[in-house]
Amino acid sequence: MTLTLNHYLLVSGLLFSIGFAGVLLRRNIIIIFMCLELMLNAANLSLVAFSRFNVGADGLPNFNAQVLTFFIITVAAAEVAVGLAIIVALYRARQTTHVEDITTLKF
Amino acid sequence: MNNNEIIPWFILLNPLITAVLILFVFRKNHGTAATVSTMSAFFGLVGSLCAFTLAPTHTLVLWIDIPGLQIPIGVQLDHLSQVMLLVVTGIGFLVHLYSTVYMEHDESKARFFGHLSLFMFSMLGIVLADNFAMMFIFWELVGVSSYLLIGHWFTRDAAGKAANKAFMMNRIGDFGFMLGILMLWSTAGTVTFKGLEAATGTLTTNPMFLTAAILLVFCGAMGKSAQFPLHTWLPDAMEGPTPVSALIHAATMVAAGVFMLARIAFLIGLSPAAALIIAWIGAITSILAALMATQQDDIKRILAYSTLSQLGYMVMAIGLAPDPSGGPAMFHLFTHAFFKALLFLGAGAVIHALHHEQDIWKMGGLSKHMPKTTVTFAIGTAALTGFPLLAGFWSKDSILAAASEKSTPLYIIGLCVAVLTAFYMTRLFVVAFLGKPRTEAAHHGHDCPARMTVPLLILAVLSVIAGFVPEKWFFSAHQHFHWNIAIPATIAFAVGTAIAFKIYSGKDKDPIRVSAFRNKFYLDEIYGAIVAGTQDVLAYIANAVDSLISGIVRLAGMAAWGVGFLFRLLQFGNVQGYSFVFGLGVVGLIWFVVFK
Amino acid sequence: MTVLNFIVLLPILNAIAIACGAPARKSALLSAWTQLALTIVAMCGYRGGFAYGSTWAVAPEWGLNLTFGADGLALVMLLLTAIVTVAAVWVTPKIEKRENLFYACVLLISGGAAGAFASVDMFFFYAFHELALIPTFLLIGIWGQGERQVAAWKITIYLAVGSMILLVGLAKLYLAFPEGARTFDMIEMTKARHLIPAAEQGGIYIWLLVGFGVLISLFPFHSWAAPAYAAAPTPAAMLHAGVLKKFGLYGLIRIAVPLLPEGAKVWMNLLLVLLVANILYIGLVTIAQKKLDWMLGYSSVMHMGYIFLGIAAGNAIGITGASLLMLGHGLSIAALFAMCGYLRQTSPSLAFTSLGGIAKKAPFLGYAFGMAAFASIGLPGFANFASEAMVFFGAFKAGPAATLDFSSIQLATVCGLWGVVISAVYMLRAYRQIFQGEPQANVAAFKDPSCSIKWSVILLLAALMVGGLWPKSMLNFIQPSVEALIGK
Amino acid sequence: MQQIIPAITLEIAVLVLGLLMLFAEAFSTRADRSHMARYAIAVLLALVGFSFFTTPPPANPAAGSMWNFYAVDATAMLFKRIALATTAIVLVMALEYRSVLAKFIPGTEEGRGTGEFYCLPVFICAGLMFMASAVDFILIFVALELVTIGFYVLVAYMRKHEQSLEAGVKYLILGALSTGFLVYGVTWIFGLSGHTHLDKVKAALVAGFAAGGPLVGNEHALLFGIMLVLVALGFKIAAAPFQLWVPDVYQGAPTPVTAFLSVGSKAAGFIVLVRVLEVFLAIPAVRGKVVAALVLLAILTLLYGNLTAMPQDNLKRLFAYSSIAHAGYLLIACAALSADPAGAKEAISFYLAGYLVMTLLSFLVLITVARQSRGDDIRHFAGLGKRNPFLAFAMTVAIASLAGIPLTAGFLGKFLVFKSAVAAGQYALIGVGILGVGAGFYYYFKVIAAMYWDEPTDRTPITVGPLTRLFVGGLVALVFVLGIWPAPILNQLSERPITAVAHK
Repeated sequence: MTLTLNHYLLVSGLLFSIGFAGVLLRRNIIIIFMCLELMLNAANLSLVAFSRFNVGADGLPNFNAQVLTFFIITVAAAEVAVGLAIIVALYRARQTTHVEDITTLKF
Repeated sequence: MNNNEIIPWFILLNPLITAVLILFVFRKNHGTAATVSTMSAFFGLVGSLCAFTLAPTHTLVLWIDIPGLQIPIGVQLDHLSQVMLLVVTGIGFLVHLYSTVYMEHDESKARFFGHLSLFMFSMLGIVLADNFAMMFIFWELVGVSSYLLIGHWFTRDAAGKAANKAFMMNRIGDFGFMLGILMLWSTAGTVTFKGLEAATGTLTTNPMFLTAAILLVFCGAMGKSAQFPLHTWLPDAMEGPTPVSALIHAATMVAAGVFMLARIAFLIGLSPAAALIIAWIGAITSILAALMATQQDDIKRILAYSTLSQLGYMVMAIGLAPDPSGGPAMFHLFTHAFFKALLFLGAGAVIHALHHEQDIWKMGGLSKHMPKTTVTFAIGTAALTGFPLLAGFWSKDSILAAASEKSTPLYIIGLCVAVLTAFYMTRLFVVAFLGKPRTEAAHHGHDCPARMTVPLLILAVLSVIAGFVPEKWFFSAHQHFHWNIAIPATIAFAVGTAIAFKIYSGKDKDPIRVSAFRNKFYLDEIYGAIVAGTQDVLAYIANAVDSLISGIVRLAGMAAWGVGFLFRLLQFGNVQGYSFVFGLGVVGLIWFVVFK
Repeated sequence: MTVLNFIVLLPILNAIAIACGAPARKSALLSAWTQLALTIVAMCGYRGGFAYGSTWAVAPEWGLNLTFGADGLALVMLLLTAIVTVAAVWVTPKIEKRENLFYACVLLISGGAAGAFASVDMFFFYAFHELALIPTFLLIGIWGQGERQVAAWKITIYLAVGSMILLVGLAKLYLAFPEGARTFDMIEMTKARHLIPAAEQGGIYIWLLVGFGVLISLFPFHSWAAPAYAAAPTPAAMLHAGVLKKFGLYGLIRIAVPLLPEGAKVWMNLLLVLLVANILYIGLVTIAQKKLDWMLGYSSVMHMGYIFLGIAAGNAIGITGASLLMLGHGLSIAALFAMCGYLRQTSPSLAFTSLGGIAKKAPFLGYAFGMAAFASIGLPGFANFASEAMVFFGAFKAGPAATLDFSSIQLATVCGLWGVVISAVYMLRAYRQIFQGEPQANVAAFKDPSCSIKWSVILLLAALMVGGLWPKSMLNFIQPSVEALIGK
Repeated sequence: MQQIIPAITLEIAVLVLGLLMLFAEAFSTRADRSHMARYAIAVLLALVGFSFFTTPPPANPAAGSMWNFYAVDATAMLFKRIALATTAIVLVMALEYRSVLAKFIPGTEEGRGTGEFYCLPVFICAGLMFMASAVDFILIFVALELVTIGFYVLVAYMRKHEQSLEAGVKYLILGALSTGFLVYGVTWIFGLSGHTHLDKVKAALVAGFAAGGPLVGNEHALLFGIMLVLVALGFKIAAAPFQLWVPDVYQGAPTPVTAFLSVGSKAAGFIVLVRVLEVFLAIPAVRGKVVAALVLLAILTLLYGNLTAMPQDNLKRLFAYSSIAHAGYLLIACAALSADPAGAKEAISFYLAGYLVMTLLSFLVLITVARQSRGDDIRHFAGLGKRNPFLAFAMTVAIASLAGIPLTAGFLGKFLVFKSAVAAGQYALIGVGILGVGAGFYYYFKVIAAMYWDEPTDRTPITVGPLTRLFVGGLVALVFVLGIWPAPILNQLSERPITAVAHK
């Protein structure tokens, strides 16, 4: 069967919710961080799907979306670099990456 | 403003200037204060004597002048006010003269004379007023000066309470008075008496309204002239010095109510229903007061109740025969002022001589040592009780004549009051002056110095001749002497005097004890209960409700703080918790927007 | 720079100078007296209409510019502010801790009030009044007595919320004008008042009524007033009860009466019920008070009822009466609080039971408090009586003549008249318990107040008597401007 | 005034400044990096001056040129100046804060590792300026990320201070989460409209949802996309359901960063929100629902921000909740955007300008006092009236402005917000707003009460450096000037050079 736009959107939706569930449930900060990247990639998938399926007047797919996908990927990379640096610094200071331990700031 | 228009202004403002001078300049030196005040009273008397001869004048200054409301301060010198001027300034001067001796050793004499002049100013203001608003202004000023004078010896609690009570009763009366003025003004469009006279057409369109307005205005008179419901303050006002009682609570202030009713007699004439009610209230007051007077022991209280009773007479007269030039009421007011002032001053002389002893059962046999006072007091009593050919006889006779024409029950009440008056006055005279002295102080009572007895003599003479004033002073229509009234009145006088003479001559204590009369029909206690019941209870409830309202306000503040405290718990520190709430927020928002 | 700018800027600049270290009491007194002198000069030079105008364009496209200008009514209010400021500064006893901050706050309150009365622009009219919020908070919080901090919190937050409600009302009024005619200038608004659609006036009026009502302690919003005045130091209580409360009433007369006549009709009955509650209910609460400062606080809340009655009447007599009563009440309540402050120095609790027989020891105080008490209950010879009479005449005239079934406003007038009796009850009872009778033990050392307090009270009472004996002096100023406000 | 420099040069100049500071950090020999900060402040303030001479954008930009994702209009220029001024003041705070910072940075001599602390804000400033004039989703996303990632580092800068690291991680995770939602939302909007340029998106969607248009069926899809974008921006401006990170991050981060976060990122968030809302509110089919969502957000933010601030006794945390509350007031104006666009936009920009001045003033005083009384609770402010009357007066002015007392910038902002809310007829919002102001007076005046009512615990007077004193004085004057004379901001908004003051 030919893959329509809805299939891609379904997959990206699933990916997004899996990523979000990961952020909510997992204990380790690094795993949470990975799930966040997962959500970003879900957005990439749906972007590419949209640009592929609404073909412009001249028969070529609309390239704006794909430009945005590249930006998303680069930004995600930058975010990971900075994020991991912070997590490492936290580990060095507190010897833990578990989310329950870092709750000194409250109320 | 030619010279004979200046005189009434001079009469009005002269006591004010003296009062200001005394209260602010001569606060310390008492001697000069007394003389200045007495001189100003004398000039007032001279002024009103000249004013008596003048033609009626009416000059005014606009006090408040805004479109829709013109309140003038005017001086209306017509027949009615000329007579009243004579009474007020005459007795005023005599009382001033009298109190220079009576208040000799009072440490705040200057303050006394200052307040006395203030009273003269306010009283003259009422007499000369040409409109309701100005009359209301001086009405309140008279109330305040009586408050100040009653409370002269303010260190005594009784004086303070009596002064408060007097002022409150007047204030309740003024409430009705102001409401009446408002009703009349809103219909007639003007406050001046002349304007009201011109506007009688519009006033009579709604008779019910007119009756209500007149009765409300009468309410003011009730407060001031101590009529039935609002009369309990007058006996307590005896706490003040005796000259004050003589001037204010016998001759002038209490008569202001009657004078005001005379001033608006043309209105009362328009509504017979109101006139009848006024007459009945006067009658009730006089009979009640007369009954109460029979059982009092304090000399000043007996005279106070007798004043109450005579005032009831005058109000009854106004109700029965509202005559623009005064009628029987003003005639009786004129004569009553003289002999009641005489009686009070006489009583003052007795009290002064017996070093502030006021209970008649502790006096007795004063006639031996105080001949002049006794003679003058006798003349005064005779005039009051209606001894033939004396002042009281003529004026009471004219009232009873008016009563007999209009309504026989009032006539019968009038006769009973005449009997009772004769009874209690003779009782007083017999117990205090005749018989043998009961106490040591009564033994060496002596006549007072000249400046006290001279006023007594003058007043005695006046009490005799006051009855023979020309008719046109008080009556617009011709009055013929009616025998069918004079005879029953004299019989009543004779009966009352005889009974009292027989019962009280030679007794050491009061043979008749009627507790109802003695403690004034328990009216004071009833009023106290009413005030305590309504006002204090309501005040307590109001205060509780008010603290409830401020409680609610504080509660609102605390509730906000509490909610804040709960919201604060949302920040429990765990990042995953935050992202959970974040997710919840997203899902909630989308559900709210997309699906609802 | 007209004289009006000096009157407004003088206290504010002096406050800043004092805060920066100028000699506190002397410069405060100097500034107060100059302010009074300038106001009198302004009043003498006044020839009608809006005088001493000066404009400084702030935001032309919103129609917002800082314009000062005063008509007769404003000048009378400025006179009230000046007199009460002089009395307040003069009456202050020796302040030990942080005297500069104290006088700076007092002058700021006075400057705020003067600015509000002198400004013609609705925005700055509102802004200047709020200037007094922080100084009051500090004055009550630092130098007050009794449970002062609770009172400071209550008054600040209550007035803040009230002002916000008022702000929304003013915004609604500003937006009610069609697009082109939108301006903050009150004179232009009064000229263009026919542009406001009648249907919207009711909606705007209720916001203004509630907003101003909170500032004036109208019935349901009055619970901040008495505790604040009882806890405030004497000058703060004098200025707040005497002057700042009149801002709300002045605002109603200046804005609500001319611009929203239909709105006033819609909410007439509500206003009447509230003001009757203000007179009778608060009157009864005043009777139940046991301490002098609380009683005076509640009595000032009660007297607002009469001024509201005058405004509710809506005709020239009523409103002129209300404006004169603002002056009269301001002066009398200031005098009463001044003496109450002096009494507080000997017996801090000021309870009636602990005082007694003071007139024997301090004859001047006895006489002065007596006069002020009688003035406040409406004795002729003082400004209060003349104005209360006009309020009653105006309010009664607002109803139908010659019928016994009174309209609602006439019934309110009857309750107002009964309020006069209630006010006599509590005032005389207090006067008797404090001043008459035998001097009690703790009053033995009592003596007459010092010269400064004596003369400031005399100043207040003299002003009251001028207003009372010769009301035309004030009415020549008030009447034309009220006529201009109401006249079509 | 003739315009000589194109608008984009401002951003380029800021980036160059940042790079120069990085080189200086790498190669300079002197340990104490504070001279870098002083130059940066000078350059930034100079740039604010230059910004008045920028040329307007060309009438018809070439097809592929920069102009189809970078726009310059009056509000954008105003926000660029706001960003520059904020960064300059934050650097002043950083200088004031450097002794505290040095304690928590591993490094041998004093000030060795603090170089980046001065140059990162400059880069974030460039990001903010790009956000101010971004009209394409791509530039919005990239600029947003530049700012957010810059803040990740700054928040977690004090590596030896546990709370700073914890705040950094929290901000990191939640920031990344919100970016995820933003991008996912953008994809749906792109899916429906086929464009990422805001104007083209608006044209496409309006045409699509007009009667009989191709997209009429799927309003839900559009709403889904819009809501996701609103969520991300809600996070950025600290709106109610998404603001739980604010108190912890604000308290944990170093105080200059907290100030920068509370002003810079909120201002940029709102300017983007306004631009995005102009697009979404233009579509009649969805307008009602979007406004309803904004009203809901505003009510929740006002209630949460104002009420939770009441029981606070740590001043930094109190300012965090107060910044949430101010986001609530701004959201009131956003809710009124559809009914009264001109008035609401003016209210938002004016409110943010005022918010900048008063918040930075309060933080500047907070830093100076907290450093010398070793703690930032309200009780550390006790008796400040005696210890340093100048700072106490400055803080009172800031508090008055935050609470909304007239003749201050804060009040004028609140007045405009309420005016536009009245014009839009949002009476529920106004009610909650008034409740918020009432609560606001309570928790703001707690500070004044502490400063003047209570006696100071230790009597040592607080010293203030010359630079800080100058800026505190300047900001106090600015608070009053903006409160009384709003012309300078208004004229910038309506593209008129500052008119001479008309003096009758």
